[in-house]
Parts: sequence; C-alpha cells; structure tokens
Amino acid sequence: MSAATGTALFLSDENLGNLVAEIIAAGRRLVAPARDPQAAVGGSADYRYISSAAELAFGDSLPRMSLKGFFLPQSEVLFKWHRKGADVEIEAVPTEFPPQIVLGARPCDTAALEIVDQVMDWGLRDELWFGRRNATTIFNLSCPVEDASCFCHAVDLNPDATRAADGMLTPVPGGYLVESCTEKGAALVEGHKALFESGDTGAAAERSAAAAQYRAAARAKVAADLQIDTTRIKEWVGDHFDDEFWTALGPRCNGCAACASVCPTCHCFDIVDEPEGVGHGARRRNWDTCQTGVFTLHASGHNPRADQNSRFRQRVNHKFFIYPSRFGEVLCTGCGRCSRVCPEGQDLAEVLACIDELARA
Amino acid sequence: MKELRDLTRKLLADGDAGVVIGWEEGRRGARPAFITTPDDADKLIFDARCVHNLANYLNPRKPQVKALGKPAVVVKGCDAKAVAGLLREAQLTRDRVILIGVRCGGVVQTPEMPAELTEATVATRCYGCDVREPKLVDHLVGDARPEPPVTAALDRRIAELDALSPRERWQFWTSQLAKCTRCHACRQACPLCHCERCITDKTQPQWIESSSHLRGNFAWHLTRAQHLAGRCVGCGECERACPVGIPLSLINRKLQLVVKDLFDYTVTDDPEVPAPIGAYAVDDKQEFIE
Amino acid sequence: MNIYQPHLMNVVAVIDETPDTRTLRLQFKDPEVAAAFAFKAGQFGEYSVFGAGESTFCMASSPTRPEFIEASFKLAGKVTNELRQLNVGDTMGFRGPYGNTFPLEQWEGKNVVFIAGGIGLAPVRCVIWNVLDLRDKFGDVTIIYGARSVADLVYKRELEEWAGRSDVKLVTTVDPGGETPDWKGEVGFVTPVVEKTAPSVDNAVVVLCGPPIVVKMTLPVLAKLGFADDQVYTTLENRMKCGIGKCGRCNIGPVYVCKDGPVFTAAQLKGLPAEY
Amino acid sequence: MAATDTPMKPDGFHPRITAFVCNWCTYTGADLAGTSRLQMASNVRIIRLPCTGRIDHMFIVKAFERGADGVIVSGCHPADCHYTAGNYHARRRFGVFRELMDFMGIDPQRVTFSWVSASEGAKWKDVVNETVARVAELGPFDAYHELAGDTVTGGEPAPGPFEAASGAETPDPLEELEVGR
Repeated sequence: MSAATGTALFLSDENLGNLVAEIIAAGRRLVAPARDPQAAVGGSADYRYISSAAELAFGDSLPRMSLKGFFLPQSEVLFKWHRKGADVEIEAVPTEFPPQIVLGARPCDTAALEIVDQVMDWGLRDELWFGRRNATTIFNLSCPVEDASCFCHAVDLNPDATRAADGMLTPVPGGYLVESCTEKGAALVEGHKALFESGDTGAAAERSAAAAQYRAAARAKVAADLQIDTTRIKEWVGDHFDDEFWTALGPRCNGCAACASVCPTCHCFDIVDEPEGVGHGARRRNWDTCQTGVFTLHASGHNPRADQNSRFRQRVNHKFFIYPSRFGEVLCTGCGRCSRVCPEGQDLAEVLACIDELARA
Repeated sequence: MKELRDLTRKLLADGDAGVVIGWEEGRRGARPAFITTPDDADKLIFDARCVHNLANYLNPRKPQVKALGKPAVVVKGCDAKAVAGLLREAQLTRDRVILIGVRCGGVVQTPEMPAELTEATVATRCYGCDVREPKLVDHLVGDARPEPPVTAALDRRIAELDALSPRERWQFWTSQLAKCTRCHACRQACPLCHCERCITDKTQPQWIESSSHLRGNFAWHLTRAQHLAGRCVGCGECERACPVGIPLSLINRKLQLVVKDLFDYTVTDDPEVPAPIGAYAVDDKQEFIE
Repeated sequence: MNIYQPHLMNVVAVIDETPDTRTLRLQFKDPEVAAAFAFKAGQFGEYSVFGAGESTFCMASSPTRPEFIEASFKLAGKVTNELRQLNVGDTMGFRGPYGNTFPLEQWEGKNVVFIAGGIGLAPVRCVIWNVLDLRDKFGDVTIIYGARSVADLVYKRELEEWAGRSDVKLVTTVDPGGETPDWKGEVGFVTPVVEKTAPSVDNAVVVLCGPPIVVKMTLPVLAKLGFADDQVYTTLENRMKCGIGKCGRCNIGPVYVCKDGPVFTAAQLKGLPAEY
Repeated sequence: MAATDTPMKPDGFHPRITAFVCNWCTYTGADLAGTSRLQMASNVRIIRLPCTGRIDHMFIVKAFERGADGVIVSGCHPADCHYTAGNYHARRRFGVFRELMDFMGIDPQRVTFSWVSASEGAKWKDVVNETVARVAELGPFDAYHELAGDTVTGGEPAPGPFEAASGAETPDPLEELEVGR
C-alpha cells in the first residue's frame, strides 16, 4: 500500500552525495543512518546528525535505535526556573524548531511517529513533539527487511510503506528511485531539482522494474514470518488480564527495559527537577519505561505492579489492547528491535504468535 | 546433555526443586529456560551459545521467579562466582538453591552466534578463565571441553586507553556515555546488582540525576563501576544488555585489574573469601595519599 | 503553548492539619490566569516545588470558593517533603485542573453520603463544601470519617463546624487504640462504622475515598446495605507524572486515571483489573 | 582564614576547592591552622564529616557537578581513626575510585587525598596550598561543569539522541587506535 504518488525520479549515488552536501551547505540539519565512528560493537548504524555524505550507511543493518529520539529526546528541558528571593521566574523553552531533514528512515520508524501522534494530541497537544514533527521532512528508505524478527506486515505496514513519510527512496542499480508523497517532500525535491533525473528517459522503465522487484522481494521476505491477526489478539489480551500465560512469561524478563529504549513507539516518560546550582535549575522530561519497578511505585510504598509478570503484561497490553482500544491501532510497527535487543531472548513476535494461537483456540 | 536432562527430571519429579533454570533454544539462539515439569526437561540445552549468567535469577528481589519454588540453577564457572557473590553478601543461603555445574569450554559473545568458538567469536571474559569446572555446585554434569581460543582483546583495549592522556580518555568516554539512555539495563542484567532500591532510583537525596545528559550518565556509570569494584565477576552481561553498545566491560575489567594490583584480589567462587571492599589490611598501598 | 509549564502561585496560608499533613492555600500570581481559572469537584492538579518536582493532589477546596485553591498533602516523598518547607509568601507551581468530575448536577435533590478514611477526606472535602455551599439543592448530608487516631483527623475545625450544623449528620471514628480520654466519637474502623450507621439507600449517592484498603473493604458493605454500584462514587490516585494522558503510568487496564478518572463509580471499578 | 596569597593564574582564575574532612583529625588540624594564623589559600570550602569512612565517592562527583574545580579528602592517619577502621575502609575505596576517575578521564590531580592529624595545622596549610596551586595550573574544570550543558538553547534545536547535550565537539582521539572498535 505504498502511498508514494509523485512521479518517480532518479537520484544517482553520486547525486545522493551532492544532495547531502547541498542540504548541509544550506545550513539545514540532516539525519541519516550512519556509523558510530567509535562503536564498540560491530558496525551497526544509528540515525545521527551527519555532516558529510561519507557518513551515510544506507546499506547497513536496521539502525540500532529508532527515530523517536529526534522527536522525543531521551532527555529534554521542559523549562528552566530561577529563584529570586521568594519569587520564581520561569524561562520557557521554544516549541518551534528549525527545519531538519531525515534521509533513509526505515518505514517502520517513520510510521511510528504518526502512531504516537495520537497520544501526543490526546486532549492537550504536546507542542514539543509536534514542533519537531512539523519541522521535519522525512524520506524513507524502502526496506530490504532485516531478518525473521521483522513483522511489519502483521501490523498493517510493509517494507515500502510511506505512512508519515514525505517521500521514499528505493534502491535501484546506480542509485535510488525517488518518490515524494507530500508537499513537504515535493518541496525538498524541487529545491534540489538539478540532482534528480526525470522519469522519462530510456532507463526509467528499467529502473521502475528494478524497484518493483526490490519491493516485491522485501514484501515476500517479511510475509514469510509471523501470521497473526491483531484484532483477535486485542480481544484476547483484553479478556485475559489474569491469564496464567503472563505468569509463564514474566520470569525470563529481567526488567532491563532495553526493549523500550529501542522501541520506535514506546513513548512513556518521567518528569524530574534538577537544580543546576543554588537558586536555579531545569525541569526535564526523560524516557521512562513500564518495565521498571519504580515506574508505578506510590510514595506510600504501595506498588500496583509489584512483579515482572505484571510489567511485561502491561507492555503487551499497552501495545496490543489499550492503544488500539483508545486510538484504533496497535502501538507497534513490527520493527523487531525488542526481540533483537533482549539479552534474555524474550521475543515479542513469538509472544504474539502464542497469543494468536490461544485466541484462535 | 542427557545427563543434565535426566538430573532435571529427577529434581523436579522428586520435588527437590520447583524450577530448573537452564537454557533452551529460542528463536534467536540460546536463552534462559524455566523448567517446572519433568516433561519439559528435554528442552534444556548447553553449548557455547549459553552465555547468560543465570545467577541473575537468584536475586531475592525477583518475586516472579521465587513464585516458581526452590530453584535449581545451571551454572558455568563464571556464573558460580556470581552465586558466590550473592552468598557472600547474604542475598541467598546455600540450602535455598541447588547448583548444577556444567563444565565449560568458553562461550561466544552473543547467544545468536554460531556455537563455533574462534578468536573472533569467543567472549572476552573467557580469557584467563580459572573455573572451567565450577566447584561451588551440588551436581556437576557434562564432559570436559577443550580450551577456548584465547583473546586478550579487552586487556589490549584497556592498555590502549591507559596510554592516552586523561583528556583523550575523557573524550572517549564522553562520546560513549552520550549514548546512554539511562534505561539501566546494565543494572538489571547484573547478577550482583541486587539492592532493594538502587541508589539511582533514590530521590532523598538525589545523588545521581536520572536524566540521560552526560552529567547524570557520568554519575551513574562512575557509581555503578565503583559499587561493583571487587564484586564484579566479569560476566559481561551488562555490556551485552546495553541497547546502545557502551563498552562497559572495559570499565569492569579495568577495575578487576586495579583490585588485583592494589589488594592482590581476584574474584573467586569461594563465598567464604571476603570481597576486598568492605575488608582492609593495615598495610594497604597508600602512595596516592599525601 | 508548552503544556508542561506550570502557572506560578503564591502560598497565602499554611495550615497544619496533623503532625504529618498540611494544607496549602494558594493564589495565582497572574491575575489573568486567576480570572480564567475554573474547576469542578473531583478534579486534580500537578503541584510543583521548583527543584524537587511535581506531585498530584486532588483539589481540596470547593469550586464554590474560587478566590483560592487548597491542596492537602501527607508527608511521603521528595516533593511533599519540600512542600512542607514552604512558607506564606513563597512561590510554587500548578498545572491543572485535570481529570473528570463528580456529576453534582445529577445529584441535585438527592441525599449525599460521604465516607472517607485518613487523608482521603481531602478530595471529599471539596465535594462536601460544594454541596454545603449549595445546601438547598441537596437532600440529607451524612459524613462518616475515620482516621487512625484523634491526632490523625484532618480538618479538625471543619469537623467541629459540621458537627455543629443541624443540616449535617457527622460520624467520626478512630481506629481502636487511637482514641483519647475525651474522645466522643466512635471507636473502630471506618467499614464497621458505615455498617452501623447504615445510611439510607433511598435517593442517595455515596462518595467514598481513602486508602485502597478502606475502599476495598467498604465497597462490599455498601453493597450489603443495598447501594447499587452506580450509586457509589470514589476517586482513585495512581502514580502520575504528566497528569494529561501522555506519560503512560497511571493506567488501570485500559483506563487512564488522569483522563478517564480520577472519579469512578463502583460499577466502573468492578470492570477493571486490580492494578491500583 | 586569611585571604592573602591565593594562587591565581594571570587571567584571575580562582579554583573552587571542596574539602571533605573528618571531624576528629583533619577538621581539628584545619582549625589549628586557622588559630595559628597560618597563611593559606582561601579557595577551600570545608565540609566536615564524622569520618573518612563516611565520605562516599559520590561526594566527589557531586562537588564536580556543582562547580568544584578540585576536591580534597582528608582524615586521620592510619591507626588513628576515632572509629578504629573507618580510614582503612576509605583508603581501599578511594584507592579504587582514584584509578576509576583516571580511567574515565578525570585528571586525578584534581583530587587530593591526605592524612592530616589534629596537630598538623602546618601540613593542612601545605595540602591546601599545593592543591590550589595544582588545580589553578589545571584550570577550571569546565569539562565537567558543562556536561549537562545549557540545554535551553534559544532557537537552537534540541540535541539529538546521540549528541552530547552540551553540543560540544568531541573529536575522536582514537581515530588511529583500535580502542573501542
């Protein structure tokens, strides 16, 4: 269900580098999958602010962390305060942000933003989130599909989805087929149009065939795994809060919450005050997670979720029952990061398959 | 393998153990298994992919594991050191746990890797391993395995860092710790991080800021390392759990070397030997004190 | 607008209720904010001490007295500890009001029974004054209030005032052992006192608030007395950070205490998992 | 204490030094230095604790967080501890922590550990003056003070997830090395 509508243009590998250079020369911030120059383990890519095309790592594996940190930073200042005698002055933070461009986002990471938009717009609108959302133009990279832990197809996405994206790049021999699907995306292409080859040359048909083949292969790859029905799962999870299924899953989980860190849709946060010396300080919002004991701990010492069974259950509940009940869609884009990162081999895809099995029975 | 499975069946059938904690085949390699019925004993496996330190599940602050009954835990030599740590620190009494030792010939770095041990795949902790046959056990299973290939990569990296100036080391660690999201996976994965309430979760006073800016991250990682000095068994679970790839083993290993140098102490699987921090000698080195 | 940025308020009065419970009376610094501010009984706010953080308390004052808001809190954690250090004239922060309300309009003409334990009287007090300030619109008013000991009874002057009113029936009780030689009220836990007092079911609604144990013990007694589940209202508190449905920690199953609550009927509670 | 010969760099840098001292020996020794009218740098803020055994490594971290350029930790000589062994325990912990700081890139020259007895007013003077001079030479510890950065950045975008909040350039000192790869 690729929604890319604009005419497909061609961007050669060389011109991708020129595009990066032009964007940076124009003083705009550019985010792309890039290698950590000091990565301790392997050569995994992360979404990073880059300063040259040499840093691009489009061909690498799925970035270790999702894109969410560029919209909900792992720690951000909500405001600063200054004490003046008995009085307090508040120094506000801006809710408007300078433009930034993301090149090569995976479709699951981009779609997650629109899913999280719903809670950020629920009742009071979170302008810090939407300020960054509005300031960002995102071009996806049509995904080659990582491994058997990917299951985007099972949550109404696919490897070439353009949900929440402004455009998409599809790898073809010698470069990328570029489609824009919003005005923002079209504006980016228009701004650098000398770099893009129009679709009516002789090679165009070949390229679109290559792109179609690439996408079909990715779809086939991901579709080979995990057949579930999220509606069925939602119903089962909603009806089986006290099922012993959860007690069987909890012990393996050590509560490390790495899953929530890497998850593109986990958005829960903590709010803390931090003095910066005497008489002034900042209130910050930090990533937080339902997998820790202190998350729900009352000041009285009472904890509604006293063990890991209930915390893991909450994670699955929030994603596959609570969020769909509230907002009509699951809080998951099937990126599979949680399964890959779990040090104890807890595997969300497997858990979902089990639930689906139970629900079918 | 048969020995391990038969023993598991017997322990569960006789009611000696409520749960046998070992390893099973998961979708992404070996993973911890909680066997509660004799029928499931055949799920258990043991090979070089069984990297997890299962002593973590003996942490008394895990009600969901306690609920399964008296645990029998499969331990490699390095895991037994962690169990000894828990015994030493009165988190566990010896009669409350059954320890099934496995003879180990080294493990790979992550459970997804193929079980073949090469210099490139072997876990850094296996270098210089002195407990390939765990002693602190009730049962010992498996055949002796060949020595793993040697990798001194960790010590080599430490030597490289030591050779830099403080300023260069500072730059290295700021770039590493900037990635930290303060998920505290390193703490949760650590079998020796068993505090009722971690210092970083305490707010009165708030010694360690919970924000993941570098100031909070430095306070956390300095404290984590300091609190594990002389206690860390070097299992590397913290580094493996870290979702952003901070090389925590460098710090832990460095402090192992420091503790060895200062107090001539090497972490042991004998729970009767006191840990170096908390003990002292009248003639400890003090050249650094004016 | 940054929804996490609080309004500034002045502490205009500090009232010690018990050795560990205190009420702060607050006024907005900005007259425009004060003029625009309105809330209804049952809602809550996020109160902040700059440097310590935010804490969630129900409005303890009545919307019928809009010149100030009051928050009563018991010493429990970092923020309440810092709140206790505040004096008259100090500045603190407030975000709100958030959450749903008691449907007072629907209760007009009905008898209202208030049941509270300990600090649980704070949110109930808001409703009590709201009802008493519009006394003609409601039927009989019964208040059953218990605390661990005489010293732990909050709003002592108001308890005296209510006791002296002919249009209020007040029953106070303290836990066995918590009474003083001159204690004239009941001795016993709230639940048996409710059973003994046996307020009439007819044309009545109940507002129940207290520690989870009081709520869990009293609900069956009310059912036994004949109260239907939709006649009984309670107000819940779970740990919150944002108060506006985003931070993700106050949910009980699919229900967010900050958005769908804090006011729930007993009928609603029955449909929820016991994660509170 | 007399505020005379404060070691200063030409740019007028006065290092801020926090001293954590034990109640029984060093505090009394520092008091003696004062009552003896010994001239010493006035840059040191003393925090008195019952024993060096009570001094946690987090005190040092917090001092740096809140603006200290250097730290002094001082207590009773071995065998003199009022509580018999507090200083022995402290010696072990700080022996390790000093190495840890060094490894993490915090110059251990910023932290002085010393034994100063109640009668050693003159030694306290020396410890203070030497520490202040050494830290003055090292310069302000901005690297630590600015770790959290002034994160209210006006029109600037907030830092991305993999950038230091301070936005500081972190050149790669290890480019030539195999470290951390």
